[in-house]
Amino acid sequence: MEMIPYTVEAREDTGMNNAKLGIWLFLASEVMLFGGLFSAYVFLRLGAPAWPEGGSILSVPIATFNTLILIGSSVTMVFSWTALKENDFGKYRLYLGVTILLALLFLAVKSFEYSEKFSHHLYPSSSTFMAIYFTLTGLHALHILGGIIVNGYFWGPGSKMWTSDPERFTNRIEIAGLYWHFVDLVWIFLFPVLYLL
Amino acid sequence: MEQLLGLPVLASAHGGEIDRLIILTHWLMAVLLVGWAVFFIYALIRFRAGKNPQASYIGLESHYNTYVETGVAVIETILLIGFAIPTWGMVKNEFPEESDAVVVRVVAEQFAWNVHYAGADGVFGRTSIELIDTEINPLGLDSSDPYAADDITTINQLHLPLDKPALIYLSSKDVLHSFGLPEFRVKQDAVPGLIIPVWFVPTLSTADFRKLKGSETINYEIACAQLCGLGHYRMRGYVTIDTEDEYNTWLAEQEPFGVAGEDDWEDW
Amino acid sequence: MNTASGASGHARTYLLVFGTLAMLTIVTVAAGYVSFPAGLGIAIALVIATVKGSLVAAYFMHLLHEQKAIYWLLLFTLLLLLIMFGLFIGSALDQGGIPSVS
Amino acid sequence: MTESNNHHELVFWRKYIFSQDHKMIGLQYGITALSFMLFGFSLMLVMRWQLAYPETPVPLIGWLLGDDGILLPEVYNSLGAMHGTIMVFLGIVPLAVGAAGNYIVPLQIGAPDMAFPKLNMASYWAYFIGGVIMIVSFFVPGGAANSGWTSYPPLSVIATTGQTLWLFGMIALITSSLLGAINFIVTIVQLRAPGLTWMRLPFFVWTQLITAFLLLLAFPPLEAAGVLQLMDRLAATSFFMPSGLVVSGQILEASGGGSPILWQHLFWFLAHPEVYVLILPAMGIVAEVIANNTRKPLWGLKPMIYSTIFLGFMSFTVWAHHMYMTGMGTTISAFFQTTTMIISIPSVVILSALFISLWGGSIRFNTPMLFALGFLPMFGIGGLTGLPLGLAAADIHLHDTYYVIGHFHYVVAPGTIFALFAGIYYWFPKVTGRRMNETLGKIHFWGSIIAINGIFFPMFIQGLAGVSRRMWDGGAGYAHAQDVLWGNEVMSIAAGMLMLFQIPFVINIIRSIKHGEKVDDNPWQATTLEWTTPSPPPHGNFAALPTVYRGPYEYSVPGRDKDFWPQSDPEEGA
Ligand code: HEA
Ligand code: HEA
Ligand code: CUA
Ligand SMILES: [Cu+2]
Repeated sequence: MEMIPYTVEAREDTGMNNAKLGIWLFLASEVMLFGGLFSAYVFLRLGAPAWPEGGSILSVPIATFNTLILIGSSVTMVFSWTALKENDFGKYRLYLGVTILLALLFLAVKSFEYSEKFSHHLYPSSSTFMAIYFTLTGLHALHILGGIIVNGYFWGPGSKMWTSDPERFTNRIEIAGLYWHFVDLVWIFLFPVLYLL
Repeated sequence: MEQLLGLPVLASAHGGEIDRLIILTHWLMAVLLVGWAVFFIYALIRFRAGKNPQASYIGLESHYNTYVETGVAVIETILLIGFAIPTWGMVKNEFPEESDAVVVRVVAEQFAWNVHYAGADGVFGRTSIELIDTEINPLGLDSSDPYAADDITTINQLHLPLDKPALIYLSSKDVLHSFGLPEFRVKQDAVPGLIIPVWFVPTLSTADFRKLKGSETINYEIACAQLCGLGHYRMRGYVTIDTEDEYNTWLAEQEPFGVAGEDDWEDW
Repeated sequence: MNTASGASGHARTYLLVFGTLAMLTIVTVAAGYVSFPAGLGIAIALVIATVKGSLVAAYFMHLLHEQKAIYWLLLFTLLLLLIMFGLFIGSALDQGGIPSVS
Repeated sequence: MTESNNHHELVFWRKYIFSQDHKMIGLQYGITALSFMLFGFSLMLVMRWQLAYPETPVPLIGWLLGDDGILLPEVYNSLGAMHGTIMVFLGIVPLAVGAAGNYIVPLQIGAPDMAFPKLNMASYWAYFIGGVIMIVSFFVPGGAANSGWTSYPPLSVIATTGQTLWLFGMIALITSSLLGAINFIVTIVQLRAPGLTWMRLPFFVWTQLITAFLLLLAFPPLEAAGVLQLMDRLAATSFFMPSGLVVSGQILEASGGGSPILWQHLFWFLAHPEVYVLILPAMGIVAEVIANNTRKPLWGLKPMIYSTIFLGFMSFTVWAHHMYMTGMGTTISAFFQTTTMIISIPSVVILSALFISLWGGSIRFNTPMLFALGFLPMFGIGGLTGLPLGLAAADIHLHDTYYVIGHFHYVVAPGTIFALFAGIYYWFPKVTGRRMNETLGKIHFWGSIIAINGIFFPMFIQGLAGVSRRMWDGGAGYAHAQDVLWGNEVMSIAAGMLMLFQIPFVINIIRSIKHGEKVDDNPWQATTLEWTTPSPPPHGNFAALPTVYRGPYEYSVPGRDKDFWPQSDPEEGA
């Protein structure tokens, strides 16, 4: 069945395997997605007569904490991949497990933040700023959720491939990692833009 | 070419430039189209398999196409820099002084054009969305504002004097509309949330327009050119161009604010 | 490029990057409390974010050792992003008309 | 690779429904897309009836419209919006990319399948779901979306439920396109057969590659816009809603502060590249057919390729030429006018190359060739009428009139659709092993080209006279439209004729599947790789991976006895 070339090994003239190119293409489209939203944000802000300072409405300490969590999860994600490179499956599972837990923690903090806002009667419909805040962070949270599902699959049922095709499995974790780091990267921009400016 | 294109009667000062641009561009298009068509048909006949059983590996060996392509680029540049950009600049930038012009507000709504004249004092009365009443006060004029008392509002009736710049402040109450005046070569979207200035100089009175068209009843029209809902097709206003005297007479006949103006809602 | 032996050597790099990212996060937040002139504050925050983003991309995503094709892809995407960004801003500034409601 | 066909029979639903074979997926795309095109066309026929005979009951399906069988203005708007949406997103793009691209690209580059077969399947099903959502939207209260295919707010935000479904449908379609685009790029970059260098790629593959990039990078901003509009509709945000709106005398409850123009920017950032998505694969098909039927290499293949790349890039920089009338200032409008003029040049280069390719050929006038030749002047007319629209000052008179409708229908209907017809007639023998009937094909061609010009040419006349588009009564109420009102009936009759002339086509397809003339693997004596494998190709496409030795269009090479030289023929040159 497996007759498509370059699923694992790199093609000589391009130096890549298929999945590597695929994920970067996907990330490029994600850049345009978030880029479009950022452009929309700037467009609206330029046209607005007044704009609140993020920190005056949102909680900077909570978001700082969340930033650190997400950065940390990126580190554990690379470590899970290097563990596979070192043929240490146990360590891989540990690190990926931690990554998933950190991601869940991030979402928990986020939902606490949301309910905080709701309890103060701040909804997406309250102002353009709140609308942008909820939309951008909500979309980002969806991406986190997607990452949790993918990583959860590779932690659990998907990890069977380690015994049958370790090289391909390692590739998959690298790809999942690229996605995860990208989600981290988006947050790195969201944080100052929403909370600090 | 001008006859061929069948543009509407021209009734504004700047419209000539727009027409010239349209005509020039169509000349370019016609020349290209005919040129290529002749080549095309000739090639199809001459090189049909029945007549030319052995194709040539090389094909055409000349660079005429490079000249054609360069020519197209050059002509496009000329059209762009010589005509299109300056005309746009004039229409969009060189507004007349308010003192030299007739200043009118036009507020679009589903599906009518509200026209607002400042009246004798030359100052528009204050408006507020809280005061809007579709029946008696579609613009939400504030009767407590002294400037509002002599304001004149009409629905779907825009009167302007001949040969004098008209400066129109265009806005919309609800959705996008487009203020299209085919004979005056004017079109501008009415964007809710923005007040956009539009100007032109009418050069052909309604009376002369009627003579030209051979009809006693025909009118200049405001055609809404942006989809704005189910009544888009009938969002029609009328423009009347009078001599300055006639225009002033008309203005004087209008009931100032407080009494509804000339009403031309389409039948529902 | 990343052999099994090389990977463990990278562990220190990764930790170092993590440390830098954490530190820069603190710096941005701290800078937020200092009252810079409006433009400068925005610039500082965005520059730091860009540095952090580049670190993530360069080390965690291994962009430092990636294929040329990926570089071209990303450069092209960033160029488009810039075009979009620039023209949105340009259009917002060059928009005729004035806001009708203040 | 020798045992590439593992012959265990796949169960029905794995083979025909949830197939991962690019050929089956291509066919699924093709059948679905053709059905949607037929549907989109039918919507338009209903509208054209109303335009020609305002307020007379619509024949045959009048009972569906309730009341007295008259098409009401709100329904007219729904049908218009859905005609545009269906034709663009559910008809042409899936047919040109999903079907033609999916089926042909792996074959032309000598690959066993697309790079990610599962993704390919997912892409089809996302498209299918999007289509189902769009169809379902006709049955919700208030009917389908009715704010134009452009869905400009605030109208679209205050519109009926159909608009919400439209947005969900679009998000599914965007997902489908993104998955497809990734797959195409990876396939073309990674799975090219040995020896198939970039300059040896058939032009069709090039156009698919550039198209995939356009989809990949232009669609996400529309997805962003779709999410924002959903928020405006469902969470009462005001991204596109300015403060102080009064709708039907009632103050609209919204926080305000948004901008309707923002939507237009995000929408056209996609929708302009999208129009090149509609045309590039068509140009690719036409190039293949012309090279084959002139029996000579394409003239200027390299400039064509560079032009295509340049066109792809430039298409991201011209979008606001759809927005001149929104109150744009001189600086920005000058920028967009300039880029718009620049982008017309590569089109001229590509078209010129195709015209000149005829010179010195030995031209065979079979049905695919007729459609390909028909494409050339039709696209020419459509493209040229883009020029006055691109000059902002001229656009003042022409914007949102039937001139615009005429412009883009010339490029998409007798343009793209004709190219797709050419592709169907050309590759049908590859898919089925049988050729379509030539007589029926010629009736189809001559009937269609005459009828279609009868529809779209009068639009220019109406547009120049200033008749607005999207009008329920076709302008009957306007004085300035009276002189050109005759056009409405002419266009509608021509549209009806166009529909009649599709009957030979449908009969031809259905009949030829079983009863068409049996042909060998390379009936057109073509050079590209898809013709070196059996018809239809087996699972895995090639018995052995082909190696490529030369460019794609080596026809009539001097000194050889056959007038075509397949790309994978290892024989040394004379
Ligand atoms: C496939 C689709 C397609 C293509 C290829 C194009 C191509 C072009 N389009 Fe078009 N356009 C649309 C689809 C397309 N368009 C659609 C759908 C809309 C309306 C959307 C809506 O509002 O609903 C639109 C609207 C539109 C507008 C907005 C009009 C308005 O709303 O006021 C503008 C303005 O600049 C424009 C310009 C152009 C230009 C300059 C090109 C150029 O790229 C064209 C370049 C081509 C040539 C210059 C032809 C070259 C050929 C020859 C020289 C050979 C001639 C030979 C013979 C005739 C034998 N288009
Ligand atoms: C790709 C895009 C595309 C295509 C191909 C078409 C094709 C056609 N369009 Fe459309 N049209 C649009 C995109 C398209 N349109 C858009 C975007 C709008 C603007 C909407 C808006 O205002 O928001 C529009 C608007 C529009 C209007 C203006 C309405 C208005 O402003 O009020 C009109 C009017 O006549 C029209 C007519 C037609 C006609 C007669 C065809 C014909 O050419 C159709 C020809 C179709 C075929 C020839 C189909 C052949 C296929 C088969 C027969 C299938 C066989 C089936 C099997 C084998 C299973 N269209
Ligand atoms: Cu108002 Cu259309
Ligand atoms: Cu365009």
